[in-house]
Amino acid sequence: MAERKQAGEGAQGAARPAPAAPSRRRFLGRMAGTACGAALAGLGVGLYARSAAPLAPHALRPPGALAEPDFLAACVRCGLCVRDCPFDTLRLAALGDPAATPGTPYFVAREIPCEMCEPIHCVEACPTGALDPALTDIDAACMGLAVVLDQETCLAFQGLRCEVCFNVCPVQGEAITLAQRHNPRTGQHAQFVPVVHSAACTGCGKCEHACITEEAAIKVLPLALARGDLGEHYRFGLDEKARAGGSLLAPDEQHRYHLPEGVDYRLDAGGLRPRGEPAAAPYGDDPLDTLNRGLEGGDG
Amino acid sequence: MARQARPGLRMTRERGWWPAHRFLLLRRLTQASVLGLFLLGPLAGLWVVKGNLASSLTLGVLPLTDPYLLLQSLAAGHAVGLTAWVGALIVLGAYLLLGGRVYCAWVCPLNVVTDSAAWLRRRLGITHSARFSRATRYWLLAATLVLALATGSLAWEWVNPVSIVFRSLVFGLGLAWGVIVALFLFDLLVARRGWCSHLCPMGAFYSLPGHLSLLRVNAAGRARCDDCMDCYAVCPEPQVIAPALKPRGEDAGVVIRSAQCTNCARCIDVCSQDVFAFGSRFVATEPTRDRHKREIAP
Amino acid sequence: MNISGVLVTASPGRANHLQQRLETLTGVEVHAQTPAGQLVVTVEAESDEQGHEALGSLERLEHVQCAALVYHYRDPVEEA
Amino acid sequence: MEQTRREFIKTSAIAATASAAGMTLPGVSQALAGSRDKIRWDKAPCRYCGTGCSELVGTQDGRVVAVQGDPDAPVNRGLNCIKGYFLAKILYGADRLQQPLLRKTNGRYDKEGEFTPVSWDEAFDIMAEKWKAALREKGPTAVGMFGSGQWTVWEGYAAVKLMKAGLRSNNIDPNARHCMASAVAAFIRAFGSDEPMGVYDDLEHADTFVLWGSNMAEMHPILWSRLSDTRLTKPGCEVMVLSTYQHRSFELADEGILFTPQTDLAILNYIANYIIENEAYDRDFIDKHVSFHRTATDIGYGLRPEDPREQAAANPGVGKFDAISFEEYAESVREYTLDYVHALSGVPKRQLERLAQAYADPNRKVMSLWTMGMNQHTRGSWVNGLVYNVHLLMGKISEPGNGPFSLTGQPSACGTAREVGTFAHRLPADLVVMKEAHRDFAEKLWKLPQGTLPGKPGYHAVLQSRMLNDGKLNCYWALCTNNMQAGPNINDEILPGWRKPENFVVVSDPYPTASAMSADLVLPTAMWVEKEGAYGNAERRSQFWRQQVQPPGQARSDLWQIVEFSKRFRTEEVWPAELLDKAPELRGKTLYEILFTNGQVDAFPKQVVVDEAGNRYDNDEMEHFGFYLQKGLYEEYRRFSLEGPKPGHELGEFDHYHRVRGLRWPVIDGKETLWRYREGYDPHVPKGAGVRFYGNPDGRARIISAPYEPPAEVPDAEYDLWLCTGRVLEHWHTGSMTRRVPELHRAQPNALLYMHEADARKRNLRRGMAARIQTRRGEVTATVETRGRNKVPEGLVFIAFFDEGRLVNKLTLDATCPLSKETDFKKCAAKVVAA
Repeated sequence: MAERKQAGEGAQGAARPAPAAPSRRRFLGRMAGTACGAALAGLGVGLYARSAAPLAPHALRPPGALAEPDFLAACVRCGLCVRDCPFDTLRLAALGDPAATPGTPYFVAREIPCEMCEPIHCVEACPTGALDPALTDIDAACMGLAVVLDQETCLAFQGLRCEVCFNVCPVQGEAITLAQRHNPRTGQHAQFVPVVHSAACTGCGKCEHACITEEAAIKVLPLALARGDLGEHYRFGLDEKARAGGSLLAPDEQHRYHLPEGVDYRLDAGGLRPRGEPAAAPYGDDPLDTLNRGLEGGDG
Repeated sequence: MARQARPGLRMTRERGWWPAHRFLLLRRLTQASVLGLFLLGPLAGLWVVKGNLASSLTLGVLPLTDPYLLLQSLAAGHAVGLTAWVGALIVLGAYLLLGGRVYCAWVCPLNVVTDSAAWLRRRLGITHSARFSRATRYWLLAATLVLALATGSLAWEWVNPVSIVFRSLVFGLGLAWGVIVALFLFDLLVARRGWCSHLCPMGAFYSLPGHLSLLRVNAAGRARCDDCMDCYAVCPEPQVIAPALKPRGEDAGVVIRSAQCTNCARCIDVCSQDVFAFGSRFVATEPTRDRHKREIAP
Repeated sequence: MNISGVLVTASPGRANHLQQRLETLTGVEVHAQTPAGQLVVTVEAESDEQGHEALGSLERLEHVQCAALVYHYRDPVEEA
Repeated sequence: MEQTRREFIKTSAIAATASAAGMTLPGVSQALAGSRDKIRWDKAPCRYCGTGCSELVGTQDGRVVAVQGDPDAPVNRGLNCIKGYFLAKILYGADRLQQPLLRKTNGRYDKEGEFTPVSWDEAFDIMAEKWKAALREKGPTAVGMFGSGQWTVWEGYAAVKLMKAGLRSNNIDPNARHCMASAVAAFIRAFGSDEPMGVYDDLEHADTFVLWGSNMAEMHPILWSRLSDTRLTKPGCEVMVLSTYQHRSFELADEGILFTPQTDLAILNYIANYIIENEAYDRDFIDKHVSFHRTATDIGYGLRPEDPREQAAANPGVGKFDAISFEEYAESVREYTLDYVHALSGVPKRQLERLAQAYADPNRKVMSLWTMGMNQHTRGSWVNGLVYNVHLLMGKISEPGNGPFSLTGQPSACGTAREVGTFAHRLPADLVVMKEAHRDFAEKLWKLPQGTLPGKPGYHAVLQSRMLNDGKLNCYWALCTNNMQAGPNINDEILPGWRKPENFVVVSDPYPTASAMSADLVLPTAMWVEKEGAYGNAERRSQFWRQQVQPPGQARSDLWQIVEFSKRFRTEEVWPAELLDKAPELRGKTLYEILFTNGQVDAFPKQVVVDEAGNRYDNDEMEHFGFYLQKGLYEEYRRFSLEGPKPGHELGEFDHYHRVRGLRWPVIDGKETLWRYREGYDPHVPKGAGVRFYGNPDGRARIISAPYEPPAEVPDAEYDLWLCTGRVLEHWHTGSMTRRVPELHRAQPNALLYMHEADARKRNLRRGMAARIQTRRGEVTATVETRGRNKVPEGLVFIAFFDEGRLVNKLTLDATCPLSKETDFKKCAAKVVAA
């Protein structure tokens, strides 16, 4: 304590050879001025940081990155994740880079997507936990969410056989599936339309990188931008049933109906139909039944 | 005035160029080596050190983290990971040993910029200087931490020229050259030693362990001082010299104890009377240069 | 299929008259008339000979100064 | 159709006439496709697979600037796969070959020299010199040609004429040998006539689709979307996919069936046995239309005769079959019980039964589809036949929705390789060189003396490599194909022969392929719409196109090269005196004169090529040779189908094809044939017969019994994995075109080693790591993929062969089906170690 005081006095004495010690009021005034200046500077910096904060939509954080506000609290901009990325996917935002906060790591899927290493080198390299060390299974990563943004140029939506996004997806069949639909324009071809499932999509960006159209029709967007929210007041009944593995309520008692002769009505098998004819499959499980039915016996 | 413009001239004339610039060169060498070590990886593929001064990993085992950043991150509300804690403690320990602001003089890349500005200022005879309190940096330090607390992010790191410049040198310059030029011009035209000695919250932070640090410069040879003032002219924090060199009481310690001393050792370089020397906080060693002995004992 | 595009130049001032006359012929259609009195005409015929004949009869019509065959298409094989 | 065509032409007439009068009529010029943006649109079949999609090619300022799926094409109705989407770009790869390149040192040809630009004259000079020397020293068997299922019809035809009639060598074989030969052999053995009886319309009519090894989802993308659409929209439709690993087609499968490699033979025999035991077969159909046979067994693996496996075989290469009774046939499949086949194939019994039921149900229409999984098989001819057996037992053939359908991999494997007969043993229209009557017919048609055509089959693809290697084949010309990447066992059998000092190898290609790199002379080739052409797809549809643009630099079409090269030979240089004695008037003439200006090929004078809209097109060959070469070749070739001894291949008139999106042969009275051998659909079937397999003299199709026999090489303790090779959607075959499309390259840059995760772990490998795949013949390095589109079972690895950076065929064994001579690229033993 004493030393510090000595130093402080020395400072005034040596740096500004003032003829006499300043008055207490002048000193206090200067201190207040300095403090206010510092506060103002801080405010300016804070406002700048806030206005420049949003991550550009095309910039994706490395796997395991905390939610953006938390990430900006945690990332010390050391670049260790960038250094440990074996595929040069990650880069550190330079000053003036509009993609991300200066010094923070990001990648652009269209240029170099995340190769989803196992173990996850970038996460292991992060000293601060800005990339959550709890993420050890890369499939659980959530760097963003792929979205087929432009269905009018996506070849698959036009019935062309592309499906490159599906083919390159490392979580194929889970993150991207192909919905097969009838193509009414040709009348005889199916469309294989990519559907992204947010629960499985890691946002690695391979799909966007590989998309063969001039400007990618499928893009990986930051989660906050890409994901909708259903709201707490509604659930999708079919999903809930599938998740529960069965109806949430007890199944109905057997329904019975007034029906004319020769007509069947079965709710679970196509509704109204002539009695005796199977609904979709023209034969039962036992091949011999079919075989013994004889020729042309299959038509109802 | 002409003499003040070229401090150390006498030392150079009497002893030669090398003794008059010994520590300066060593410092530049250290600064360059630190940067060089970080660049060895990206440029030559030799990964001795990865990362940057914010946080780094040496030889794959030694983590180092900037404790000031750690503090900001904590203030921003992030429970910092263990590696960073370990790294920060190691760094803190090192600076406790070597002097807190050794960072400023021996590591920080901006030191070269502000030193150059100060040199040019002397050569051009620019005397006008805006006046800040040297305490401003502590207010700014406080402000950066409040800022982190308030915004929940490392807001200061958006603009912190020190980290921006070093990171940019390692990872790609971007617009960081603008920061360098701005600081240079600020120090040259606006305020003498304006950034490093008045404003930089990072320097302010590192001065804190400096209160306790072991390695210190002393003025053990103060009896020989001939008041040439060269040491004051080169010193970035000249206020730290007087208490050791020209104490009010004759029994006052010869050790420069101020935490703001950066251990840059320019005073040792320029003093032809061998007043200054490195020593510990507790023991002031007598300057031991042979030549000096020869001179004072003819 | 045998389709010809013919540019028919009518005698001065006779274009309208000629157009009416042409439109009565089978297989002949007038699609446009230029300010200079030229008529854009197509001739559809069933065979080469028929087409040739139609073209010849166009040329012989009154008020026709010139009938130039500009476009001619014919299916090389007559499909069954 | 006729009305809209008439209107279109009328609109063209009005537009042309109006523009001659210096006026534009509103609504008229716009009505013509493309006139809006000054792009000329014309049709052309896709350059890639055997599906035969039609594209509209947009040309502007002499450059193909755009393509679009042809909305009026019956096959694809305006759709494309991504390869087709990028068709325009394959013409404009930066490294197109633009001038002949000869290996030279100090200005002279040197086998070890550097490739040096030379003129066409110099190129043909050295070729002719080498060819003549070889012919002089060793006779016609010392020269050979390796052709292509990507040749245009007339290129194949001109090549056959030059080789078989001109140089009198049957050593011409197409790359389709690697692709379709087993299907050909089996079609001929069973029906006496090549190519499927059905058409793509079967895809809309079938109830059950069974994919035997085929991955249509990736390899026949547009057909797969048709099949899928039927599956989606037709009640009760089901899809069963059989393969040795799980691939994209399994996504649609109601039953995805994995079986142990080679056991498809047993599974098919089980189905036959099931049908017989349940008496589900169509007795009436069998009685009227089928005969039963048993093929010779233990036939070896088409390896070199000294190979121990050949030595051990009882009947190596024997394809003979003897007539048996239905009862004997039933007996021959009796051992293929559910239990036995389940144990052998590893297929769950439930799946085997469901599969058999689908075939045995008389009320389900079944379409069987296959490509390389069955064709590239050491028992390929057998296993193809076993599919026919099942269809024939049930009478499920030659009618809408019912039939075995072999798909093709190349755009004209059918149209050129098979129909023109560019094989070592074939002549056009199903004729073969072994039959004197066939040779006589061809000689007469070609106005050549009797005895011109050699009667002994030449070297087939694999044998060509071996003969080059053995120094018996010395001059070799490979056109429009890339055997140094696509052929089997590159290290041991292909490369050494090509680089043998006494051999001279010429490669014609648009791009510097692996083959070009290994050649001595490289000739730059005009590709696709840089020439007038015709392709025949898998449903017998022949499609024509006009030349749209000029080839770059000095590139010339293969047709030009073949015909021009024929000018270098005089009859007395290549024909023996006794042959010339029979036709002394041919003495002193060049092969060009006797083959191509024979009064038939040059029958059509130079003319303007113009479309219905009045657009004009180049025809470089017509310009150069002074007559309509393509038309002349085609019309001469067509006579084989009209006048030849094997009816049923009738083709339409040349000009007709330019006015339609293809015609499916037999084309009789200008009408196409949909289902062959079926009364009402096929005019060759007499009234009242119902069905007649008129390719065989007795009008019956042959059911040929063939047993399960093990493959040539099976995994053992050291080489402990099955290696299967194949293709991917994004690239076509060796990737010489598609890898030059940056977008496709980015989508699928390298061939990945698909591996089961457990197999990878056992070898300390992870996804993304480099691994070395080794067989007894070589080694390649590839990145391990344990996820993604192909899910292989433990014990099997899959790698695609498109990647020139990984010559996967260094690994494969050159074992072939001993009958079809088609290589088995689908199974050999390999091991994988970390790289």
